[in-house]
Amino acid sequence: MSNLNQTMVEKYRNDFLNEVRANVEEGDWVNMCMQCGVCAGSCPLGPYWEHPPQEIFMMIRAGKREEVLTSTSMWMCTSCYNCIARCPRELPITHIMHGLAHYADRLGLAPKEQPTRKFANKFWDNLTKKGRVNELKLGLALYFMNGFMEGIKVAMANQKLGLNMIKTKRMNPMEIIGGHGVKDTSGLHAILKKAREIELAKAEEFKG
Amino acid sequence: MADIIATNETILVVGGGISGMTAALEAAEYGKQVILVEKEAGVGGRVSKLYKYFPKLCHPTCGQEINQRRIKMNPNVRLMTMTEVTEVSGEEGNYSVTLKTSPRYVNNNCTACGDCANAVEAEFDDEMNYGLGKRKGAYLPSRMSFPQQYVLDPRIIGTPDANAAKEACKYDAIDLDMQEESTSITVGAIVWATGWQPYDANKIQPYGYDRFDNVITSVEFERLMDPHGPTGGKLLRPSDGKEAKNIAFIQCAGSRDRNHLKHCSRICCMASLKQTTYVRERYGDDGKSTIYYIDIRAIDRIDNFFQNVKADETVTFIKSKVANIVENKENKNPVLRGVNTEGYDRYENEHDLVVLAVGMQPSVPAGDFPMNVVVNEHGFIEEDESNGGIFAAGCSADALDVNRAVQSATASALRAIQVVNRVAGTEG
Amino acid sequence: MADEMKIGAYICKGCGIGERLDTAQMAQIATRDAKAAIAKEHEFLCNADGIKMIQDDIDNEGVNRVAIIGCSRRAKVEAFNFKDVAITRGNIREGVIWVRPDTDEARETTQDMADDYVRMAVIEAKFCKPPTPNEETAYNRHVLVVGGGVTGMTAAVEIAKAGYSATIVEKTGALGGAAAKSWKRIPQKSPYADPEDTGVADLIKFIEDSDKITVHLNSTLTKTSGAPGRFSADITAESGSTTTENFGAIVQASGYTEYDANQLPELGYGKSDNVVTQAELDAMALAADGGPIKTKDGKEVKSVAFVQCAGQRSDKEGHLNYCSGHCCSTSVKQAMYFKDQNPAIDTNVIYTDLRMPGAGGEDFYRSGQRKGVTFTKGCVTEVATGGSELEVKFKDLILNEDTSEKVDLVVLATGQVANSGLNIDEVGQDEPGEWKTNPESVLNLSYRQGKDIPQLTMGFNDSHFICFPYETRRTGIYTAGPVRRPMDMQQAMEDAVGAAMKAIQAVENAGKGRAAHPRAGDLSYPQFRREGCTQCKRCTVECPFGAIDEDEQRFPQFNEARCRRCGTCMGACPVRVISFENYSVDSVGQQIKNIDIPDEFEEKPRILALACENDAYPALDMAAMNRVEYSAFVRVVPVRCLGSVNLIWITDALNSGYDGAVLMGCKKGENYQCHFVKGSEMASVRMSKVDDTLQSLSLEPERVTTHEVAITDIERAPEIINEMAETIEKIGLSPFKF
Amino acid sequence: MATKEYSFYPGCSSQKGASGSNYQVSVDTMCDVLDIKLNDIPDWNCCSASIGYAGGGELPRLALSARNLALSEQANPDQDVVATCAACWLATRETKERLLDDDSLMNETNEALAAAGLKVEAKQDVRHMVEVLIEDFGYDGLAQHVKKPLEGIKIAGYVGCQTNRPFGIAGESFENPKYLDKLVETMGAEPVENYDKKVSCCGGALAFSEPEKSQALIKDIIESAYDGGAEMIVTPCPVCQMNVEVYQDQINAKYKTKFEMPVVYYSQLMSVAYGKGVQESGLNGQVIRAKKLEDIAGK
Repeated sequence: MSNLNQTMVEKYRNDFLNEVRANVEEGDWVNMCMQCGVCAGSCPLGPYWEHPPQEIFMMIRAGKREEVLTSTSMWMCTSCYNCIARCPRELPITHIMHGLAHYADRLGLAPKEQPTRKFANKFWDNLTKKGRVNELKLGLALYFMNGFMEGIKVAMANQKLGLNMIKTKRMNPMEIIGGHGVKDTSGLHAILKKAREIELAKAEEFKG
Repeated sequence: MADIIATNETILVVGGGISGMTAALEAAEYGKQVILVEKEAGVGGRVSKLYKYFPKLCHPTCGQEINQRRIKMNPNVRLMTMTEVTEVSGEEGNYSVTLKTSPRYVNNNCTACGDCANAVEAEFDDEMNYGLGKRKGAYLPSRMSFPQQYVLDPRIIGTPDANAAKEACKYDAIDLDMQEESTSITVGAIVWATGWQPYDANKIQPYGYDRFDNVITSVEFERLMDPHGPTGGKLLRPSDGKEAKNIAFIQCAGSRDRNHLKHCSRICCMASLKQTTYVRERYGDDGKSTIYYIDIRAIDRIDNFFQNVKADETVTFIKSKVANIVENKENKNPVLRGVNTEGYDRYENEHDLVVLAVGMQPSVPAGDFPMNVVVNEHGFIEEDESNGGIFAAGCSADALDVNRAVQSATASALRAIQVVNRVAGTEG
Repeated sequence: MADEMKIGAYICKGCGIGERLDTAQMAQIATRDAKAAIAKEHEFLCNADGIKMIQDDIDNEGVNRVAIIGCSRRAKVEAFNFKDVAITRGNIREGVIWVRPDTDEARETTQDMADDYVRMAVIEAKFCKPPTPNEETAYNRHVLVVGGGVTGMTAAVEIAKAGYSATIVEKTGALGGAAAKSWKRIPQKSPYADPEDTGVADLIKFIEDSDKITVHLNSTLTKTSGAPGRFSADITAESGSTTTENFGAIVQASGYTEYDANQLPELGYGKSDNVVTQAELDAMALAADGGPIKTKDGKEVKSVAFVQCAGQRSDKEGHLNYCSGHCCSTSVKQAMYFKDQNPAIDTNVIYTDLRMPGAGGEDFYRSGQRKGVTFTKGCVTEVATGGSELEVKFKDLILNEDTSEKVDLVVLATGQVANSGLNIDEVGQDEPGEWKTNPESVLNLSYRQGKDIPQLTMGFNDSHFICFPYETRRTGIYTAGPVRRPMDMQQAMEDAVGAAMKAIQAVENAGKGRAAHPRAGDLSYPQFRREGCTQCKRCTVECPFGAIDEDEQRFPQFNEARCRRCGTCMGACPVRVISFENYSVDSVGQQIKNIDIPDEFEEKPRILALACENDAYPALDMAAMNRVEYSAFVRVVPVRCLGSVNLIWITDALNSGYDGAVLMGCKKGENYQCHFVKGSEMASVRMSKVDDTLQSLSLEPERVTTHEVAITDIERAPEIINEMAETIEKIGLSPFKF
Repeated sequence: MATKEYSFYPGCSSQKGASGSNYQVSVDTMCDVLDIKLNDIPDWNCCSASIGYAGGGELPRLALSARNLALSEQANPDQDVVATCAACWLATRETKERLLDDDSLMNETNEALAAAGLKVEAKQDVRHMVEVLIEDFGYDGLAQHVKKPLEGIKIAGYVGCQTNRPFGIAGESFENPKYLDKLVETMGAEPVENYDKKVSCCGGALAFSEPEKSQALIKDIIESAYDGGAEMIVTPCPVCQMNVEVYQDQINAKYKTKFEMPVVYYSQLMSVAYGKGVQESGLNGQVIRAKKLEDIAGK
């Protein structure tokens, strides 16, 4: 069990609802759900959800910490905002799912091999490095995220796609060296660092 | 309208639905002078378009007959139809009110013989049937209409139809020169009973009321059962006129939803439960009803109505707010998609017909009241000292079922009486 | 007005009547056959000129009975509205020309029909006196309010505000009832976010300051007698001292008793002090006075579970089979007691359907969630009281699993049981002269039919009518609050205002001798020939409103102010000694007898149709508007209620050569629609006896049928008539033609 | 002096040699015709789309967009911020609204920005290019410039998710927005009526991480376009464009379909209708060539 996870378990004992409210983006909203299930029915990847959003909210109230945080469900979110648009109670479900995923990942509970978990991390690393996404590197990183041999396979499978993109000048092999980025990278990194600190401090102070 | 006698001991009741009629009659039968104004051509309001009431499954027209007789027999009630309140000034015990009366183009000579209707060609959507059927340009709004007097649709004025109607009338009852009239009266207290309207189902986009023929509203469904309705009492679906036997009822269609009406409209659960009995009434065991709900709100002792419907094996309950509806292009059947949240079951159910249990929206938009009253965020009039001698009755006060609306109306009659009794100095 | 009767018959030729019928002949019939003093035709009777013609005859010719022969009695009522004269209507528009084809073959039978309706209208006029209020009217502006809870107090306050006086009789030692034992109430004002002050103090203050309201604490009613305008009540204090006061009307706000949770051992009640009812929780909160709520053993509550529908909405023996309406909102209110005091307290509401309707309800629900109250859709199976904490075992219906929750306190949402006194269908009344007060009774009415108000269902004294929630079977006595139907405080308070309205209205009606709903304003009242009475008691027993008592010699005692003018007593009386001035055995019987019965060779049968004036008759009118045809052989007579139909009418009809009779009344049974409650029920019982009459006349039983007809039966009502015509065609004409 | 100027947030995919570079080409052409001047936000950064969440917490992600807003306020005050990428627009507008809606969030964000000497007020409107076209020019205004009406082409307007929800464009409904259809008509082509996959999701970023699941969604989107008789699909979103266009051979391979459905941007339709050539309209950037458009552009 990761140290952070350990601390959190001790801090909130079995009050998972409050743990979520304190540490998860828009977590305060969880309790507003009235179990209508319109989110579950509206999700394009609905059938792949082990636990649909409204059920996750119920599980949080029921204190099913382990089951929620180790679930692959939140990682199914495509950010299509269908659930948000239809939710009769105004819950920012998309954000809550992102928040839960993020928190689970922080605690090291998120399923290691969950592809979107990996990709989302790669994406963040990629964009924060220089401030802008380097699609080529991202693409390659994606191919190789499951190891070198696996990567080659995926790369081969996607070879035609890649060539197409290059042919149509929508992918630039030269991106591998340098590529786009912001000028003030240090400033950007300072901002992100500070933001992170503030966020953690706030979670510390939470008082139900 | 010169002959209206009203003083600050008179009570004005706005709205001739069951709440307004009740408030007016209770006050009048107590002995007060009452002016009852109704913006439509006759009294009866929303309930006169219902087939049956829950939980007794009796017919609203029955009570309407009694109330209409009470009005006919009571000299204290002065009924003004096609009339709206445009302005209210003054204070408790002394209001001056401006009324606008639209031309009916038919006077009291009318004997309701119907010759004018026969003479007129033009047809329009029948409001009585929520536009599901047609009616003539000269018409008696319904068989129960009171006053029992025909109306000319303003759209035929200036057309040959208007003259045809006039010529057809042997009793000089048609007056094409009638103009809108404005009247000013003084009253001591006002009972506001303008009631509700069904929430606009077009706004509930995921359910495609505007796109799919076989998605209708609960109020329209009532008309299908009515022997005077557009289908003569048969449950025929719009797309192909075939009998609809497998019917879905979607609860909270526009209620309990921040995208629409935030409040619970109270009546919809009971209305849908009642409507499943219609399906049984028509098809017996061959019918199938499915209710998609969040909470079934069959309050107090009428919960046993819910228990009885639950015991009916042709009725299924699914705890789910339906996510969206698509149309099966082959047979025009609506296909409902969603998740049953009692144990996470994903469904994709095809039905012959979908009935949206649409919510209750106050008839008067919050900003449009001609007087100062406290209105809550849902558009209902709050009970408040600062309302002075103005009292809400029925669904102007809250989303109420008929029984509670009449209760509320009876109470508002007393509040109005208290005011005018103070004015008259007869409070002891 | 003139004592000598003078009938004017006025025949309208409008609406096609003139073209279809020989009105001159009808005028002749009116004078020659039916003995009208004056008979006039008019092109357009309901217009100003026609009305003037009639009014002139009333003013100048001394006409005091007016027979209008034209459209239905339901049409043009405002126009044909003449003061101080009796008015009857002969329906030859909706009743004749609109239901008959305009053909040569049909002309003769259609004319016969119209001629008879002329005879009937004029004869009816002959037997209708313009009603005058009876002399024994009493006016008393003092209202008795039974019960000093929020409902009763509100009723008294509103009555006082209207300028009347009220006396509250409260059996306990204090005003306020359940509300006074509560910390806060469910919010009644926008934004419906937080519990509100109960408002009890304000009500009590108003009552104490008011010179119009008197209060009797620790007191009960030991005898209540009389009628609207002249009720007399014995108010007896614990000490035994009794004062007798007179009242014009009564509001019964006897409230509810909380369901006995001892019947719920499976939920731990009685086994642990930490399993309490909602009422007990409110008492704890009241004691805590805004501070932390503590369990009996003084421990601060850190977690609490609310179990909804405890012993409610269940068919189990001893449980309540209804929903008490307020409990969901009450639990949210009580959960807020904890959350507002300390957000860290865990509060969970376990429900199956969360029922917080209307604008306020949903707002309050959301507010609860915002404050951190959690809601679990689940069924509680058991509350285990063994351990240090309570364990609530339930099935989570969303997560679909059996689970449990450990809490410090469990609150059971038990329901409301109406304090409606005796069920008079089970507990009969003492015989006259043997009066005994029954401590179980709320009102201790001296009424022959029993000591309390008839119960509708589930022990509640509610009205049976959706359109008329204050319809009461004991005129001038109105129930309000949870005794009428389970409800929360806001509804109870509004209900009290409504009941107060009806009470002062009853006071005014009684003072003027006017009937109450549904024949509001009717001045007629049952008149009774004592010397003819056989003391059979039928009128006393059958009166749907318990208006009739018995005197020491067992003669019926009519209490006009309690009477609703349905005529059930008139229909019940085997010796026909009960009648109204404007509606009597004769006013109908003579119409039946005085139509023209063609001899058997003419092949013109006659069918008598007695139709309830509120449903069947309008249905026939509307059928006519749709131009639905029916047999020309029928003669339709509207009746106030099928309950008023006296068997003699049928026997006379058959004796005088009618070939058949149909009775059309309202739906009976559990969901009865008869607005006089038992009218159609009574009629069908009586008609079951008509077979004997038929046998004695050796007539076929098919000749008399009784039907339930709803106002919407626009196709069916005419069918019923036509079916009878066919039946007669099959079995042949009656032999009794003279 | 241009008729209209906006503070422009191009976004990563629009960059040279990036997946949406052809979008940018056509946008420039279109703006040129409409005399719109786009002033790039200097040194803008990625918005983290809606997939950065695993690594980036709430505030860091908000800070990213806040930085762009701050820079925009410095460089192009009193100009509306305009984005062409749905994700960019959504992330930026969401940030604006959440900052304005929550003071503490606003303070925390500024505290973070201060680390780079920046400050945000989030006062500027944040708009999608399509909003600009519809609201500031109007369909009639856009029609005026049409030189070569796209006659005889039937086009399915695929709105997708993020230009539609949660904000949406021109007050249209979430379930059946009509603005693309109207644009198609305005350019002289024929829209597919009630295209029922109009607003369904293409899988977004999950097209990379969950190709099977996403491609199933994409298949339906293309299939129902064919059912509606469409010859090409038009979209306002680079993610939609790429996902729906570039995986068609993989889908064909997997589902034995024969898809070859061109997927273009509204700006490409407009450039062509405005008489511009294949290059200027970025049509050479199509993996599946939009021949019908090229023909018109070639004329």
